Amino acid sequence: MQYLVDGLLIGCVYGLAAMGMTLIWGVMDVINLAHGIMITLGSFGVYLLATSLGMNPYLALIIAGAVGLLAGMGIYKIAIQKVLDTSHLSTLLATFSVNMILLGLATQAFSTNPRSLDIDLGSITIGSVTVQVTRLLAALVSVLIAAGLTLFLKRTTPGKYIRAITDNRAAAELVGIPSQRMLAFSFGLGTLLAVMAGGLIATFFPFTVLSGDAYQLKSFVIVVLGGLGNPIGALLGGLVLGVLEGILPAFMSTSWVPVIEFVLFVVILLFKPTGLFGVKK
Amino acid sequence: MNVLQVSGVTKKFGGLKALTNVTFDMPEGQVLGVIGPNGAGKTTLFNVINGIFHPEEGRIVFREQDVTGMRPDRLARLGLARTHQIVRPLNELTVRENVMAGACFGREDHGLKAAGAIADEVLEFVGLADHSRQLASSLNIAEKKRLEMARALAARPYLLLRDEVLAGLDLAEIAIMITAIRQIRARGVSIIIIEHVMQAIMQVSDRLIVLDYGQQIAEGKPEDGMQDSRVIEAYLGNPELAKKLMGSELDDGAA
Amino acid sequence: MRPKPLLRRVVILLIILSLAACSRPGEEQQALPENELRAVIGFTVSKTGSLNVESTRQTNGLELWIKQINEAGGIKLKDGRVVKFEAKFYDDESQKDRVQQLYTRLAIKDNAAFLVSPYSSGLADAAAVVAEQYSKIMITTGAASDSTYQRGFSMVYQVYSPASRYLTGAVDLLKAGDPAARRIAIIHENDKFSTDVANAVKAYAVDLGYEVVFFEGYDTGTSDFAPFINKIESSSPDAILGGGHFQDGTTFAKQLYEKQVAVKMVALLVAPPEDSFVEIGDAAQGIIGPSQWEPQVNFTAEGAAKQNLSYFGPSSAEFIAGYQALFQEAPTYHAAGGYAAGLILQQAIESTGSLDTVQIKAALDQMNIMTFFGHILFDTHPDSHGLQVGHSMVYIQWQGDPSLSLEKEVIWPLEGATAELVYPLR
Amino acid sequence: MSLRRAPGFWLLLAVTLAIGLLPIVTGNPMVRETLYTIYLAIALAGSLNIILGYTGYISFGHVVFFGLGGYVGLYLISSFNTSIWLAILAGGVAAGLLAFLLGSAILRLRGAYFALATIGINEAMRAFVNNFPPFGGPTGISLHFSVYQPYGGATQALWLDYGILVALTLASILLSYLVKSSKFGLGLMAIREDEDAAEVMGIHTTQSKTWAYLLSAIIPGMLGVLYYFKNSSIEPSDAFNLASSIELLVMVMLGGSGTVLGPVIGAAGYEILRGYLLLSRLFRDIQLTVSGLLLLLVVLFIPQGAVGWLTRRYPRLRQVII
Repeated sequence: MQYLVDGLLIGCVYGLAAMGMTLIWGVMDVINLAHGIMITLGSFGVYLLATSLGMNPYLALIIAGAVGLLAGMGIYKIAIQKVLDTSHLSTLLATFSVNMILLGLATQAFSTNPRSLDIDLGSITIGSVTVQVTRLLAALVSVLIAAGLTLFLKRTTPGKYIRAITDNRAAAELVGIPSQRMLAFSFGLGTLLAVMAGGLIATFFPFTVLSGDAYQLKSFVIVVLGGLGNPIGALLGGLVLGVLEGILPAFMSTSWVPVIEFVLFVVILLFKPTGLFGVKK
Repeated sequence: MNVLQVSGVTKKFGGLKALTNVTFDMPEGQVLGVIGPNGAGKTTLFNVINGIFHPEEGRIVFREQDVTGMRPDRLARLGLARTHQIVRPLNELTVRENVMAGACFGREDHGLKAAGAIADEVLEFVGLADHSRQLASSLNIAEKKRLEMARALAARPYLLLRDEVLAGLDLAEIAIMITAIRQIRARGVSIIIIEHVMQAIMQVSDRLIVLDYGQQIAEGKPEDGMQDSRVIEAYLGNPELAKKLMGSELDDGAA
Repeated sequence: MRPKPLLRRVVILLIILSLAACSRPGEEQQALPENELRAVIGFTVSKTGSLNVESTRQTNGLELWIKQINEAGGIKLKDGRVVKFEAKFYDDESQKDRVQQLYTRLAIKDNAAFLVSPYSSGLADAAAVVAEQYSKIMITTGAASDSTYQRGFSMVYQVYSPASRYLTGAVDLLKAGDPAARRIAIIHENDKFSTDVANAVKAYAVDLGYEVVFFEGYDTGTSDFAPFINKIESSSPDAILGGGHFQDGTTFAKQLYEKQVAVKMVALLVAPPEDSFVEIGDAAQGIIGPSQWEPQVNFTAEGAAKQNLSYFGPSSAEFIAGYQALFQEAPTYHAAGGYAAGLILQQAIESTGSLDTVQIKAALDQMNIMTFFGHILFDTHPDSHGLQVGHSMVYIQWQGDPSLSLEKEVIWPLEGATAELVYPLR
Repeated sequence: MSLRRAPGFWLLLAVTLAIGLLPIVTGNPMVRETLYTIYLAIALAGSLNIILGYTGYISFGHVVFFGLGGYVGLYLISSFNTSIWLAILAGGVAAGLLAFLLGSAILRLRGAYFALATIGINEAMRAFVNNFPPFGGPTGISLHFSVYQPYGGATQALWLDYGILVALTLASILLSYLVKSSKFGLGLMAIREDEDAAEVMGIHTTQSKTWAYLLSAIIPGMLGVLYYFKNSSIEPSDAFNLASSIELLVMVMLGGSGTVLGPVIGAAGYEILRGYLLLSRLFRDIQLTVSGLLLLLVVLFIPQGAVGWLTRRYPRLRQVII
């Protein structure tokens, strides 16, 4: 039971991290290879705000998110917009170059030694399950953000614009949707989600400049698991992965878990590219 | 010998019946016109014949061989070539390479050198010889259509499926195309044509099939096919309007 | 569309410029007084990549030794010339791809007199091949795994205690602290060094009659240890031994504390001896860690004399003061290891009075000295040549009241201990 | 464009051979080591180009063949003491087999999905090898120094290793040219341009793609054996390193994918640049950022790569440059 709860909690945060990627991938068919470094910068952002300004980390999360949004739009304008409609190779390498640049700067600024936000809110024990408050909070915030995102996409006009562009950009442009601005906004949104996920992760895991890559790989698996371009799918995919990582070690040695994870990833890609929860082509 | 026999072919997409019980035979060397309003299932028929879609019911026999459910590339190697309604040139390859590809992988499976010779000859035939070194992407729409035809011809097919090659061409280009079709036929290649340009299809086809909502509503010589009221109704919608128009049109004698 | 081609031309120009610039990386040469010799010590450091922290500290230790030896006027050789030292290093990006290329460059172009290994066993293996091939003596520090010395190299000498003796002391500690304890859980990161340590301590513990109730590896870069800890907990061990490198060690310790796992002793690799380990707060209390060297441990001339060993080099206090002055932070065992590598070369050169590789190699083979870093003795048996058999590990434990401040106390070996073992840890 | 009348190709082959023999003639190991990384990159990029440049399939995790070849080769050498030649062959066959088995499955996917599937395979292989005892699990395989004896000691062995590498690089350029100028190559390029139209034209797409994937895997498998034999040890995180796989993509892109000359120039240019940035005092600390910046400039302004840009700018060159 303890395994299950641990899996679910961490699954929410993984889901949030993947949500940013699935949004960008769904809307503009771009696989964001700079997703990992954005998560890491999110962690560092919250870390710096919390330690140097003594700000409450969860408040710092919002500021970091806002900065992430603007940064994301900036990155889109500089690196992505020009190559958006060219080959997959160009968009992949454009995001990879952003990853190299940010990683180089981050290593220079923070070096690779680990940092950890020492937030000790204790833990709650319900029945046989002891749960860390920081993890519980992180999971709740993730679910909140996921819900917020879904509402945003469903209810608000920019949200509808984004969904329209996701379905058929040419048609959306025909009916007068300012696609370039919306694309920049959705890339910014994707970055915001990545940064916030990074911030949440910082509240209970130590992290270094390089820890982003592991989360990026996990996000790939989750995006495919949850169905491309489907934020709720990403959250559910995150839960599935979290539970898997929680349960599997009980049956086999922990080092076999990544093998299962990636084999599953390839199998789903092959047989159900729309993912377990479907949507989009 | 019949080059193609389509019997009882039905194709369903989920609930939608795209084709219902389409049956016709096609003797060798014949030019068969397929007409019908948009969405009647013409292109779907082509996609079923050349193996892209597999019919739920019915059989397709190509030169006495049952090819139902065969993959498009194997059909192409048996001598069935096709052009697409929306042109699909190989953009980053030169015009000559495009046609060479057709020759290489068509019925006669030529080596590169032989394919090059065939390509030059076919390009001459369709009048694209001077563009042969250019990239396919640099051609205009009419030239791209001719490129598609050249690519299909280079494969030396027994049966050529032409999907709206004349759409969007002006009268002069249509005339050229009609003579080209006649010359192809003279070489013993059977052709099935889908067109909306009525006078062209009338002049060229030996026989006509009319499709509407996936059903075969008429078959026969081009002249008598046109009179059949169901054909007109299929094209023009409700019968009364058809009658009124029919009345005025016949007086003017416009074909 | 005027601007576009212009922009493109600028970009091409930029690339060609940077390519051309690489044809003449300037090397400036200082003038040398006539009877002075400058010996180059070559190595690579991980400026980027995961090993950046430990590798930089190791370089600091070596550079401190070079600065001190040069300021003291270098070493007088038998032939009257005086040799001073210069460090020459490149960034290996914590990756093996370029290690061999860079070490060949050090051996040939920079004509390094002696080589020092990069940080981590994997990279040291790749560098050892080059050292052996150009018969350059290489002192390895920060490369603990035993396998490097079982591969027939003759020019490679290890400063660190090998992986196989990293955690054995912890088992002795457990035996001394709680003879009743029987159940041990062993965990390790899935990498060369940690797996060597885990296998060695498992064999050692089984010999002493302990029951190894849990033995498993975890993927490098794991950050969520919850499932792993749940499994350990279900095997209800008395003690947990093992670990990996710094980041996973700290994460594991923090989550072990969060999940309030009932265990009496925890000994983790690499992480606990680091001063920043205490950042995880209460979770650090009672955690034991093996270390190659600690400031509190002081091996003295008297102690050396008792074991009829000659003491060489500065005392611990002098080393710490020197390091503190230059780098404004207390030295860790990586820094001490870097300094010790220099010290070993110094002793060999002084005793032979020459830079000749054969003589230096002979000196190293029968070197048996005590230094601030500990006892230095190399195994000369052909199939484990260069293995460090003299130096023994030092074990520290974070003790004290977590709400106030935790102190790093040396608890093993007993003759160097500054405090009693706290058992059980909380 | 048959073999005899292709001046561009013979010129490229001659130049690569000449530069390759330079260190052997001068006997300078330092030049050999620098050229080693460059020629390894050229051979790998040339092979990747067959599936990436000609067929348009973005093989992200192409390093999996390099790593698997290395592991199989070193396993044979360390356990059965086989000769380097047999090990290289085995490495190539193993990589080819993996490509063939996987090919038929993942080649059904297109575009980004295929790219992700190759990442998945690379990571799955790394995790598997990490738990596979015969391959030494996390500690990997390390060779005893005496393994170089039959080749006349380490120095000779490394020269032999380099010689084989130059030969394999030339082979990869030859293979790349043969594929591009063959009917099979034309079919691949048709698949790249429009796979559905290619199928309708009569190209057996699955078979051609699988063959292209296989051809693009064999040489990397062999190169893996060479590289890890020289390093005398191999570890999982090292052998299946995704970052170096993405670097291969960058090289092909930099040079110009879909051409024979492109990957050669791209690989050489990239390695020289990285080598320079690593060693120069000025850029040493921020070399990662500078490489990233240069890559971004290339992706934005010269997407068709150096060769593509040249042939667009000077169409007359198209006959000469292949």
